[in-house]
Order: sequence, then C-alpha cells, then structure tokens
Amino acid sequence: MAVVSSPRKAVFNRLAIVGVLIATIVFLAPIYWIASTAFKPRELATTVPPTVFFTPEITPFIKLFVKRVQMTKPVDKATYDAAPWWEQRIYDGGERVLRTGGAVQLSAYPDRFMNSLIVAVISTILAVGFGTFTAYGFSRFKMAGEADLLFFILSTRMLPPIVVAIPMFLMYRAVGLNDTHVGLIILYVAFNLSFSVWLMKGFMDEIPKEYEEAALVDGYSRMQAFFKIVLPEAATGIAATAVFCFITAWNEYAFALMLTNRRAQTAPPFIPSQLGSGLPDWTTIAAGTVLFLLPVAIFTFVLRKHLLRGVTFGAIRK
Amino acid sequence: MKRKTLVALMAGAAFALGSWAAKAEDLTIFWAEWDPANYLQELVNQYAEESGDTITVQTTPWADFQTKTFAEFNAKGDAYDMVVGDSQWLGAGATQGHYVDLTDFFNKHKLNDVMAPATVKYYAEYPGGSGKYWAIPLEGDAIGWAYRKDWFEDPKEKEAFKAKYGRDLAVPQTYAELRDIAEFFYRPDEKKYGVAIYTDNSYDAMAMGVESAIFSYGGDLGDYATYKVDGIVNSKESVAGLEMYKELYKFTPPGWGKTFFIEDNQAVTENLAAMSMNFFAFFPPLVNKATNPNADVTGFFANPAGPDGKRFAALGGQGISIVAYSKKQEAAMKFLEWFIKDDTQKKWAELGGYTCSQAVLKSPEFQNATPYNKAFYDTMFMVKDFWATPEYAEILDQFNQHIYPFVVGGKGTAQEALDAVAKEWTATFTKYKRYKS
Amino acid sequence: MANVRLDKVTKQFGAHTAVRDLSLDIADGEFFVLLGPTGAGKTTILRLIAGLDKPTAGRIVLGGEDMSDWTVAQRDVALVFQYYSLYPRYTVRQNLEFPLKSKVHSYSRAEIDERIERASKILRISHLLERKTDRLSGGEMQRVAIGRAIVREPRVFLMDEPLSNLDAKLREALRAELKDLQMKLGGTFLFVTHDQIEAMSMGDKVGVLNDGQIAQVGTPQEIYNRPRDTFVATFVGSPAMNLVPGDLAGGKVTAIDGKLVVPVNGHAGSAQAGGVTLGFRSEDIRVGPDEATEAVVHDVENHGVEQIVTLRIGGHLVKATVPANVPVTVESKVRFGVDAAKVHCFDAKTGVNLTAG
Amino acid sequence: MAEIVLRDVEKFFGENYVIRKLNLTIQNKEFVVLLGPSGCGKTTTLRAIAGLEEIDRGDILIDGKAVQNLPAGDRDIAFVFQLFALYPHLTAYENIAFPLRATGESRSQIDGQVRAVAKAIQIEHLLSRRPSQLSGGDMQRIAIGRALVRRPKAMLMDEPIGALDAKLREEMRTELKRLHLENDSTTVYVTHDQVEAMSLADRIAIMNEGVLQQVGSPTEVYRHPANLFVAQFIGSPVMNVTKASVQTSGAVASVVVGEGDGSFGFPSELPQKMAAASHGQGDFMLGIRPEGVLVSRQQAPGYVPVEAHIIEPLGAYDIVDLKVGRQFIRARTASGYVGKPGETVYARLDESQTHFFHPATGESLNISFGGA
Amino acid sequence: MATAVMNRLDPRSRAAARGWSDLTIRNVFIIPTIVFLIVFNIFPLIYSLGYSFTDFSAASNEPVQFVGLQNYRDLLTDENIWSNFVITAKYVIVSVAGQMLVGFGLALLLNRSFAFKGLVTTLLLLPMMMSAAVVGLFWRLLYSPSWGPINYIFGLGDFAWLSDPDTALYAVAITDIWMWAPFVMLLSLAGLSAVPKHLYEAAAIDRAGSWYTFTRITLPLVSPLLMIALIFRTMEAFKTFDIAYIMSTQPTTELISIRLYKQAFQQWDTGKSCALAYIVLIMVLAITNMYVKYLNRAKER
Repeated sequence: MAVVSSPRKAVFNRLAIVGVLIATIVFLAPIYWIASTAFKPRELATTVPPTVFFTPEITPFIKLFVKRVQMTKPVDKATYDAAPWWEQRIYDGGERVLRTGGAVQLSAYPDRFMNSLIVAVISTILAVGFGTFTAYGFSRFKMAGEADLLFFILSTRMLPPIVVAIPMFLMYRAVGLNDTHVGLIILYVAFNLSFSVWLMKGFMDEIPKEYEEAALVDGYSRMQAFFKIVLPEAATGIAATAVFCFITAWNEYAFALMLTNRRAQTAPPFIPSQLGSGLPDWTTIAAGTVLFLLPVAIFTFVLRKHLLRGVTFGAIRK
Repeated sequence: MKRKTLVALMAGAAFALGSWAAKAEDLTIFWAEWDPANYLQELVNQYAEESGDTITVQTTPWADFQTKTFAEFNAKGDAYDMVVGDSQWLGAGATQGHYVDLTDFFNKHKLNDVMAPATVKYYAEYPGGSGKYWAIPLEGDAIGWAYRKDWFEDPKEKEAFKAKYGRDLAVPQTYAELRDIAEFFYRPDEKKYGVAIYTDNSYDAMAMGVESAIFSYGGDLGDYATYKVDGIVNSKESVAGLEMYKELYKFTPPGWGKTFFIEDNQAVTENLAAMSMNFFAFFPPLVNKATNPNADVTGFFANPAGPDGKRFAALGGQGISIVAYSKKQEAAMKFLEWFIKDDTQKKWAELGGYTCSQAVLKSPEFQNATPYNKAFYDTMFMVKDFWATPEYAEILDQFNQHIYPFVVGGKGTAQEALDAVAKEWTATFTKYKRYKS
Repeated sequence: MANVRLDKVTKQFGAHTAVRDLSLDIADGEFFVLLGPTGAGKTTILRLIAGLDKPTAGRIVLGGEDMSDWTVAQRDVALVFQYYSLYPRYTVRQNLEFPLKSKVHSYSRAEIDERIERASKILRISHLLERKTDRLSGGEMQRVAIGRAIVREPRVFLMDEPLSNLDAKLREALRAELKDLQMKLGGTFLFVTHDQIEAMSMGDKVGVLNDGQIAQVGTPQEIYNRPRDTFVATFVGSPAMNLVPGDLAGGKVTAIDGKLVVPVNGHAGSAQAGGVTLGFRSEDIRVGPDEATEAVVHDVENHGVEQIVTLRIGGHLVKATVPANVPVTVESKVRFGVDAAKVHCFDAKTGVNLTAG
Repeated sequence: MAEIVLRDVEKFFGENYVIRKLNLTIQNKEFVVLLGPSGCGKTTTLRAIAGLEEIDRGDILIDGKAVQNLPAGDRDIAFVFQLFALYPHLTAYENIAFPLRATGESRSQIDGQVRAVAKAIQIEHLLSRRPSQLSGGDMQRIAIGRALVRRPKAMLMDEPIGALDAKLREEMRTELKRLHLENDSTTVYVTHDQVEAMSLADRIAIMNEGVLQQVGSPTEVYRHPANLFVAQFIGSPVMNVTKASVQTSGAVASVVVGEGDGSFGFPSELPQKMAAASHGQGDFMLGIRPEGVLVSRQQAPGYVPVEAHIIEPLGAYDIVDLKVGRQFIRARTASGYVGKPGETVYARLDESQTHFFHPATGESLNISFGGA
Repeated sequence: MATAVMNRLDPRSRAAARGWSDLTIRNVFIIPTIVFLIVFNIFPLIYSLGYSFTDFSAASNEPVQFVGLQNYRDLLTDENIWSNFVITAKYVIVSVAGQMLVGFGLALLLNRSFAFKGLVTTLLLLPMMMSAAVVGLFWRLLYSPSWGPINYIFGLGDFAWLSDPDTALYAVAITDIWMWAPFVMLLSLAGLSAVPKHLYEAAAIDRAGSWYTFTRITLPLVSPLLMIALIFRTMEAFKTFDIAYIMSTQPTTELISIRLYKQAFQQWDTGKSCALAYIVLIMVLAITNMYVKYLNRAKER
C-alpha cells in the first residue's frame, strides 16, 4: 500500500531512515557509554579519549553489592591469596570488604532497589487501579460539574513537587509517615493519579459502551460487566498508563530525597552516592544505573506495542 | 502481568513492609557517606562483640547530609541515636535542642585534656568559651595539600623554575610560592595544570578552600562572639585571601567549576595537577598503588602561610553527639564511654580514622603510619573554623552566592563580593537578633 | 414470550426530548418494526425497554408487569446492537455461552452445550464456534449476535438496526432469515431500522417514528398505501412519493402551475378548498404520448427490471417508474399522467393526509 | 478530458492477486463504474489510476501517456474519497481552494474559481463552515467541488456517496449524474452498490477477486450477465439460481430444479440449444430473476402449483418466496397478489428471462429464447 | 425451543440480578479518588497557604507569628528571587523549545515504515526511563573537559560547559532535551499517526508539494497533540529540580525550584518558602491555563 512517489521523494525517504539511525546512535551513545562503563576496570572509566576496547569485567557489580572501604596500604599476600576471587578483585582496586563477624556486609543497594520495587510497583498498581475506576466513572456516568472535577484532577498534576513537599513534610512528620514506604506510596499515587485518570478517561471513552450494555442485557450486573468486559478491553490503556506511572515513580528523586532517610529510601538518591569518597568510582555507579534501568526498560519493552498505541488513544481524545 | 507474579510481588511487598520494625534494638549512628564512616562501622563492630549492642553506621551523601540530618531533627525523629555532625552545626544542634548536653560527661572524663584543644573548641563547645559541651570529637580533619614529588624533583623542571622565579622549586611555604608553582606547571598544551582546588558551592566545599586562604592572609570571617562582620570579613586581609583563591583558580584544569574531594584526588591520580587541595580524610586513596598509580611520587604538605607568615587551615571533621530524640540515650552514652578509651582511639586511628586524642596524635606510630599523618598533626594545631551559629546554613548559602560568581564566574571584585557578604550576614544576624544593643 | 406496552413514555436528555409522550402496544409473538430516520428516537425506545435508560415519565409494561424499577438483568430481554454486537477477544462459542453463565440463570454444562448447538444450527454458524470474533465476516458476526439473543429464550427480542452494516446482498438474505426465524421461534420481536425496505418486508406491523413520536402504526400495506401524513408518505417507498404543491377546488387538485389537474376522492374531495400538497407514487405515473402533461426527461436511472425517470416540469422534479423496455433519453420531451385513484392529498400546512381516513 | 487505458495491470499482495491482468479502456467523457463486492480490487484499481497505489505490472495510460510511475500530483486527475477526506481544519472555501493554492495560483483567480464551483454545486452559503459543521451530503458536495475546481483530466470517485443515508444517496445520485452531464468529465466511479452502478453508469465494469468479470452497459449486464457472479451481483432482489437439469419426454422439454424438487415446462428447442452450447444433457445452473417467475392465483397452462412461504411486501410490489420442493424461488408479484403465507399458487418460469450457466465454471451458456 | 417454562425468572435469580445501582457504582468509583486528591494535594496546599503568612520555621520550636503579607512582599522585592525566575524562564524556553524541535523532528523521521521501527522507537525512549539524578550525574561527567568524552568527540578542547556561568544553563538544558525529547517524540508520533492517511492522499492528488502538505496539513492537524506535549513539558520544565541541582551549582543555573529547596530544606525558612511555593504555583497555573485555553480553541475547530 504505497503511494506512487517521485524518485526525489524516495531518496528523501532513504535519507530520513539514515537520519533515524544517526539520531538513534546519538541518543543511545550516552546510555551505551554508561552501560560499557559498568563493565570497565575503574581506571579506564574516565580516560580521554574514551576507552572503547577493554576486557569486560563484573567487578563493578560485585562492588555494587558489598560494603567496601579504602585501604591505605596494599593487602598482605597471604590474606590476598586466601580470599575468594571476587574479594581479590576488590583488593585489586585498593579496597577491602567490610565484614561483621565473618559475614560480608552488603551495601545498601539491594535494600534500596527492593524499596524502589515495592514503592514503584504498589504505587503504580494503586494509581492505575484508582485511575481506571475513576475514569470509568467519569466516562460512563453523568455527574454535575464533571468538567470542573476533571480539570481539578488534571491541575493537581501541575503542582511543582517542591510546593507540596513542605506541607507534605510537615504533615508526614505529624502523622509519622516520614521515611515509610506507605508515605512514599501515597505520595506517588497522589502524583500519578491525576495523570492516570486523565489518560484512562481517553481510553474508556474509546471502549464502546455497547459491550457492557450487551452484558447487562445478558443478565450480568454492571460490576460484573465492568470486570468481565471493560477491563480486558482497557488493557492497552492500562498498560500505557502503567508504563508512564511506573517510570515516574521508579525514578522520582526529589521526594525520595526529602522524605525518606534509610528505611524507605529508594535507589535514585542512593545511586549517586556510590561515587565513592576518595576516588570517583564511575564503574560501580554505572553498574547500579544499568541494573536500575533494567526493570523499567524491560517493562516498557514488553508493553511497547500498547504504549505506542496507547498514547494515540488516550491523548487525542480528551 | 501474570497473576502469579503479581501475587509473588505483593507477598514480597508485604514481607518487606512487615520487616520494618525489626532493627529496633540497635543503635544507629548517622554520618555522611565516606570512608571514615566505614572505618567507624568496623570500629563499632568490635564494640558489638564486646557489649552485645549492635551499632549501625547509617550514611547519606555529603550533598544532602545536612538536609537529611536536620529534616530528621526537625521531625524530632528517633531514626538516629547519634549523629556525627559537622562542626558548624553545633550552634543549631545545641540551641534548638537536638543534641543532648554532654557537659557532665565531658567534665567527668576530662576530655579537655584528652582531646586536641582545637577539636574541643570547634567540635564540642558551644557557644565558644561557655564551657558547655555537646559532642565528643570523633574525626579530626582539616585542609591539606597533596603534590607531585616527581614533578617537583625533576631536574629539568627545577632548572626551568629557578630560571623563571629565581628560587628553588620546593614545597611551598607561602601562598605566593604556591601560586608561582601553580603558574609554572600550568601547561594546557600538555594537559598539565597547576593546582586543583575546591569550587563546589552546594555545601561548604568552596567555603572551606576560600576561608583557608583568608585565614592565612590574616583575614577572618567575623567575630564569633559579637557577630560583628563588617570590617572583618571584608577587611583588606580577607579580600587579599579571596583574591589569592581566585588567582589559583586560573591555574586549575579546565571545567573546574564544581569540584570537591573526588575531583581534587582525581587531579592527582590522572596527572592533571601538580598540587591538589583536599581534606586529610580523603588522602588514603592517594597513597595506595591500587588506586593511585602515582602513589609513590605523591607527597603532602600543610596549608601554606600568608604574606605575614600567619598560617591557618580550614577545619573539617566532626564530633559525635547524642540525638535528643533518641530513645536509647543510655546505650549511646555507654558507647561513648567506650569510644573515648585510649585503646579505642588507638584502634580508631589504626583503622583509618583521624583520632582527636592528643596521646595518639603525638605518638610516633601515628605520625609515621602514613605519609600525610605528620602534615595532619601539624595542621591540627593551626585550624580555624567557619561560623557555627544556628543560622549557619543561611549564611553559608549567602557566602557561596557571592564568592562563587567571583571565583568561578569572574564577576565583580573580591572587595565587592565580601562587602556584599558582610552586608547580608549583618542583616541575617540582625534578623536572628544576635546583636545585643 | 411477552407483550410489550409503552404507556405515555417520555425521555429527555438534558434539554433534548428524544421520546415524547409515546404509547405503543406490541402483541405477544409479533414482529414489530420501528421505522424512522436517524435521531427519531428509535434506539432510545429500545434502550428504555431494555432498561439501559430510564424514562423521564411514563411506564413500560412487559408481560403485564410494570418494569420501571427493574434492572436490566431482571428484565430478561435480548438486545442485538448495530455495532459492537459481539464481545471482543471471545470465541463464537464463548459469546454464545456468555448469557447462559450469568448469575440469574443456572444452566448445566450439558444444557448450555445443547442450546448452543441448537442455536448455531438454526443460524448456520456451527462451523464457526471456535473462531475468534475478529475473524468473522460482517454477516457471520450479526448471525452470532442474533444467536446470542436466541440461546436464552428471552421475553422479547430487541434489535437495533442489526443489518445496516451489511452489504446489500447479505442484508437481503438475512432479512428473510430473520423473518423465518421469528416465525419458527414465535417470539416477540421489536426491530428498529431506518431502512423502509427492511421495515416493509419483515414487519407484521410497522411503527413509523418521527421526532420522538409515532407518526403511524399499521401493516406494511397500510403504511404504504394509506400514509397518514407527508412524512410517512415520503419516508416509506423508494423512490419517495412525489409531492407537489397544488390547489384544491371543486374536488380537483390543480398542481404544477396548472399543468397537472387531478380529481381527488375520499374525504379530500369534500375538504375545504385551498392549498394542498398533492402526492403520488412513481409507479402511479403513466408515461405515454396521450397523457395530459408535458415534461422534459431530467434523468434516467436504470434499475434493470425498470427505470426511474426524473421528469422536469418547469421548476418541479417528479419521479416516475417506467418499464425497462420503454426507451427514454435525457432532455427529450415526454408526456405523463397520474393514476387519479392513487393520489393523495395532504394538508399543505400540517401535512395530514386528507384522502384516507 | 482524457481517455484512460489499463493494459495488463496486475498487483499482488504477497502470493495473492489484488488485480489480475486487467484490461480496460475508459473513453473520453465516459462514466464508467467499477462494481464489485468489497475486496474485489475495484478500489485498488481506482487508486492505481490515481497514483495512490503502485502497480506491479502493466501500464496505465492517460491520453496515451504511460503514467504508472508518475506521482499522483503529476497525473492531473481528481479523486473523491469515500469518507470525503476534507481537511478538517480548513473551511469549505479553503478546502475547495486547496488544490489551487497548492499550485500557487493568484488570489483573485482562486477566488473566482472557487465561487464558480460553489455555485455549480450549490454550496455558496456553506463556504465559511468547517467540515465538522456540515452534514454528510454537504461534505460530499464540497469534496466534489474540490475535485471539480481543478478542471482535471479525469474524475475518480471512490464510493463517494456510500457513507450517506438512503434518501440522500438517491438525491446525490441524480446530482452526480447531472454534474457529469454538464461537465463532460471522464469519470471512473467505484461502488459496491449495484443500484448506484446501474443508475449512473454509461458502462459498468464488474470485478470479483481481482478479475474483471464483464464490461457493458447497465442493460447489457442486467440482461446478459456473462457469468453467475455478475448475474447474482446485479439486480435486486437477487436472481434465483438453482441447480437444474433438462428432461425431455416426447416433444415436451422441461427443466427439473434442484434434486427433482419441481419441474417447469420449457420450449422444445431447449435440448438442441443445450447441445449447441456443447453441454449435453447434464446438470447446469439455472438463473431467473424474480420478475421472470410468473405467478398466478389460478391454475393455467404451463403453471405448476407451489406454496407461498414468506411474503415481503415492498409497497409497489411484493416479493414472494415460493417453495418448490425443498427449493425456494423468489417471485416478484403485484402488491398483495398473494394473500398470505402458506397459500398455494401457480408459477411458471419465463423462458425469455431464464439464464443457463455452466455448473462448474459459472460461465453463461448463452442460451436465450425470444421475447415471450 | 419456545418452552414457556423459561419465560420468567424465579424471584431468587431476579434478586441476584440486581447488584449495585449505577449511582452507587459511580460514587464508589469516583469519590475515593477525589477525596484522595483533596487530602494529599489540596489539603497540603491550604496548609502551606496558612504558613505562608507566618514566620514559621520547621526547624525551631519558637512560637509562630503571623506576619501578613510580609513574606510575599520580601520575596517580590528580592532581586535574587527575580533572577531565579529569569533563569527559570530562560531554561524553560530553551529546554522546551529544544525538546519540541528535536522530538517532533525525530517523530517526522520515524513516521515511515522501515525494519525494526518498533525496536528503534523503544530504544529512543530509553533516556526518559532513567532517573534524572543519575542522568545529571553522568552528563556532568560527559561534559567534563578533563574526563568526559563529549569535548573529545566533538573536538571542543577545553570548552567548559558547566563551569562557564554563561553556558552552564544551556548545558543543563541540552541534557534535559536529551532526556525528554523522546517524550515529545512519542506524543508527536501518536499525533502523526492519527492524521488520517487519506488526507495525505487527497493532498497528493491536489498536487500539494511536500512542504505545502507539511505546513498546511500535517502541522495544523498534529498541533493539538503538540500542544499537549508542550503543556506537559513546560509544566515539568518549570518544576525542574534534580537534573539542575545535580549538574551545576552555578548561581546562573539556580532555578526557582532549587532556590525553593534551599530555602525550605537547608535554611528551614518554612513560612517564606510556603509563600514562594505559592508564587510558583500561581505562575505554573497561569501558564498552563493559557495553554489549555489555546488548546481548547484549537480543538473547537
């Protein structure tokens, strides 16, 4: 199905594809650079010109997961030889592993990562879930002042987080939600909910109401019709919305920085701290970044079809 | 998402939520994210073996250490039992009730005699000379310098230097000498530069560098007792100090606009600079061959003197305080008693901590333990500190706001910058009713 | 099965009145067609009966019981939609099972299978049972939709233009099938359409709807031959009935600038003299050399068995059905006359038919 | 104005043909309708002529010039789309002016031309409206105006009134025809509606599955369908088609429909004609339009008794389903002629309106009887 | 088939068929969200509005004093604050304009079929999936004249992106563009694919050239979606905190959010911070409202 085009246009078309490839390379270069840094020996991370060929190693990932400390003098040979291979890698880097008793101390990364997972997953489920219900409500039922309510919902997204952060901080302090998972989850839900309602409303409007009405006529209640018919149909929209909400919650930095300390702190404020204290350790921080990018990238990649289609649906019709 | 995975995730979440409260028995020390905190962790692990109380050293990056700490204080949170707080916070910690008064503890253990005088003065006592103590000096620190011995000792360089400046190329004793050497080694064509200094203004990095120069030049930041600043912080000595700092910035590597300890250390390891300013706490990586290929040829010296021979260095380091909102103050007190023991202090120094114990500092073992310990020992008796008033953060920000554009941006003159600082500081102190009239 | 009665039903959507004070009786076992143009309120009436909308005023009675407070599920009616009539992502079988698995019914697996088998046999969709609905043709989809309605034997079948998205041939075929089905099942059918051919060919009774009100109810023949007003007259029949302004005087109508004079019978003959609208169907026009009125052939449409000739008389256009074998060329002159027995005379203002009672 | 020639045009989609060996000449000023069910390739053919679709083989000539490799804009043809394809953000005026502005004509010239066209299609009062404020009919008029304003060599229309409702369609049909009459533009028109095709076309080209089935005037294709497909596609109600065979007993020939479901008398030359059409005595497909099925309430010579099954009253006439054994044959009768379903009536097939088709290929056997 | 037995539902199944009424469902579906948003978005705002008229400091236990409009007066006459706003405006304009240009440009390039289109599109989205904090950190390194690859690759020598007060803001903006142009691209792609194909065909028939088609058809029809992208990105750019905070400490890059952060969480001047937050909020609302009005006008057509 192609329009007959002039040779000039065909050339242009080919040029455009070349342009896409170049743009992709340019856009991906920093990410490639970060990813390759995650496998570099520390001293090659910041060379100019950048080191392209090197023997990849996983030391950065080992370092990411254990608590280390700078040594002032080289380790003695006996200790070195007695150490397992991964610990030797750390000795090679001029650091030693911290231990409590005999046990290796893990770094905070696994905890923070887990916190991120808990907070992002739960807040996404809640934001998308509530958003879906509310969008359905707005889409199917009449309500006085509906337009105003919808604008109100959208406008909550406009608030700069810092604006809300101060009273939020005070409120949380008052009720003891500071530095808790629940506190962060609530915050991210509040932040994403308006967006979710807004997007899902677009999708719900697109689903013919005849489907549910058919189910009503067939002897089902509206709730059953909603769960059996509407929800599966809204899957694309839910997926697209979830991707956006997840990306936002997963990467949120400012609130996580201000409202959590240790118990509930997520990874974004943590990763930059891996830079080290004596010498910059870009490899470890790159390793942390790569691992942290993986879940969201996989999530997006799996749902990419929905995402691309989803954006079309939701955004065009408001 | 498959239902099973979802269930698994929820279960995982529930488990994680449920396990929050688990560590209630432990003590927590809050500090910034750096190696000394790790050494401290190792030290307290030994305490745990002896006493049974486990202690966790909780850390956060330097950039938000202050924010985090005060957010927790202001929330009257009990997340931390002890805080290794910056010396400048002492005022806020003491007057706003965040710190437990340790005067009795101090006097009982005669810590005035045990700890180095400067550390007691700046880390523990507030207000100055009041005899009230809020912290136990824990980590001594100050500004010092690393330099490239191989560059300095290269005969060709020595000859060229002598030809140009009419004296020998040697470790600088004054800022003027330091400046000349920096200029001498500043060779952008060879990707070699003169000096690496602090320029990050997000916290106190740049202020520490600048005040070192100002103090050595005979200037000061004000009268800490009367809060008088005009005519002091913008005195001609202070202005000269600031100008010198600005002069040094000319010989830094390119793009040296947001630098702190990491960059300054990197300047040494990556052959960028002949001399590099840093806190002593960050020198360990420079003497380890694994982390610094130039470890063998890296030397250290104390902050140089000003034109009048005055010699000071900005104080870093911290004391440890007990948080007033902690529910485990007794256990914390018990730990501090253990911590001030000579043995502990020795151990602390061995692990890599900068003890403030005079006995340990004076011991030859300590002074010879590393190439920079001697310089550290020298420095610790000529340190001066920034303001420690409760409104410290505000005046630090004001200081940065004017110093930074002058040094890095080349805006205005040193006099203008410091005049503006004096004006704003006066206004701020007035606002907080610091002046008795 | 049950009869349906609408009793003075009004439905308003905001300021817009979709159905106005409408009463209607549909007998048990009757195939009733609601015919009307887009926006006449046809679909609204179906939705009111199904319970998908609530009437603003009036009662809806099903099998003698007032259903005003019943929920959709309780009413136990079947509804076939114009669009989106099948559940997406389901197979044909799942679609057919769906109404049998609701909480209000409790059928055994065996019974469900049996019903599906029977329904799919009747509709000739047995070979499609395992297919996903997005892989069906339009005709198959509508058959399945009807199948979903008949598996559960509802009290009333409601159909909202189920054939309008199909192509002509399929429509013709399904028309006969539906009619046949209704005769077999003996159910009460309420069928909504804007296509007068569908209405005429299928309905036991046709209700013509205009602007939320019933314009006329009757058998197809009644509607066609004795339209109550100009709306029904033009809406039913293809090509539409010719309407020309005329003057009634002395039992005769003079129309088209005096070029057409027709005697009128019935009530109209005795009606008051004055402005009227004269109506006659295209098949009631005779074209031949001996006829009274001269006209120019404006357009000829070949319909195979016959031709529809548009005649131009001054500024008026009139359509005539002419056998296929009569040669007519565009812009040539012909003469025509009207079968006086079949003309209708409408009040010029109200449009009410003055001819028939 | 132009002559359009399609020569051996082919297009495939993977393994499947979309258009197969299509040869068709559209004369200058001719109105040709491409007719066929959806997916038959008619729209693809039209779009290929326009340059909206590439073809894989063959030539498309406009005024003798091969254009298959030219982009649409260079072919100087106009195209009216099924869903109007009006530019939604432009007013009616701007829509009509678009093709002129695109080629950079002067402002005053454009204005004159737009107003002239608007007058011709009677939409002068709508010029300042946007498409969303217009009815379907008006939108289609504007789409046609946009095509006309260019004075293109040819007009191509893709189901231009398919989206309108029945009444409007009827009106627009007449308008389109008059417009063609006045403009004399070569027109290729695509539709799946045989009524439209019959009433508009000078010639109809019927396509099925990418293959051209028959080209001819409406009367030709109605009266002499080349094959079963055409026979059943043209005409409403649909032509009755049933399997049948010839039976001769003495001088009397008769046609037995279905599996011996009923037998109708036919002129005795049928067997010879069959033989001449080289089809022997085997089965064939018999086609007869409803109006060729003659129904009588009384027994009459040649008429056989049948049962009326369903009666569809259509006003001017009725369609009656006659039950012949297990077969149904639809007849067109005068309105109300058959009283009610279940009645027994008598029927005969009018041999002059009977068509005979090859049972396997569906091709017409070209057997005909003189007028009844 | 027409068995009379099944014509009526028994009363039990009729009751089962009742379920919740539509009104109940509507309320159950909508009200929790509204309440949630009020509690966690609006209530805090009211809370901080109250504090904005006081000298409250979250860091002290001193009694709170009502100061009226003093905070607002101080802020609106504070030159530093104004310079923060000017910086923010500059940043928003540069960064959003860049994102729109790059994003829409990318979408135009991508808006054709080629192999691996889906993969390429998803890969292009990677930057916006990263944490702004990490992005800032790495871009600081990328820009570094001593250690970063950018100057080396582009042969810029010692060009000091972030240390030069005049270029630092643009350097941050470039990073923001890199990160968020994909978002604009995504929305633009959606907009482009939503332009009915037959309009392009009509334009081709109408002999419109590529440029004419682009300006007269593509652009006007994509503009509502571009507008949505613009609104979102402007809102977000106005709120920018993390990237700029991590990348640069230049006074020339001190966006209003950073000023707000310092004032609220470093100096603990809570009352004044609340007032400043309110000024920011009003500005964002005003800008958004302007956009939304324009968008509605564009949609009405």
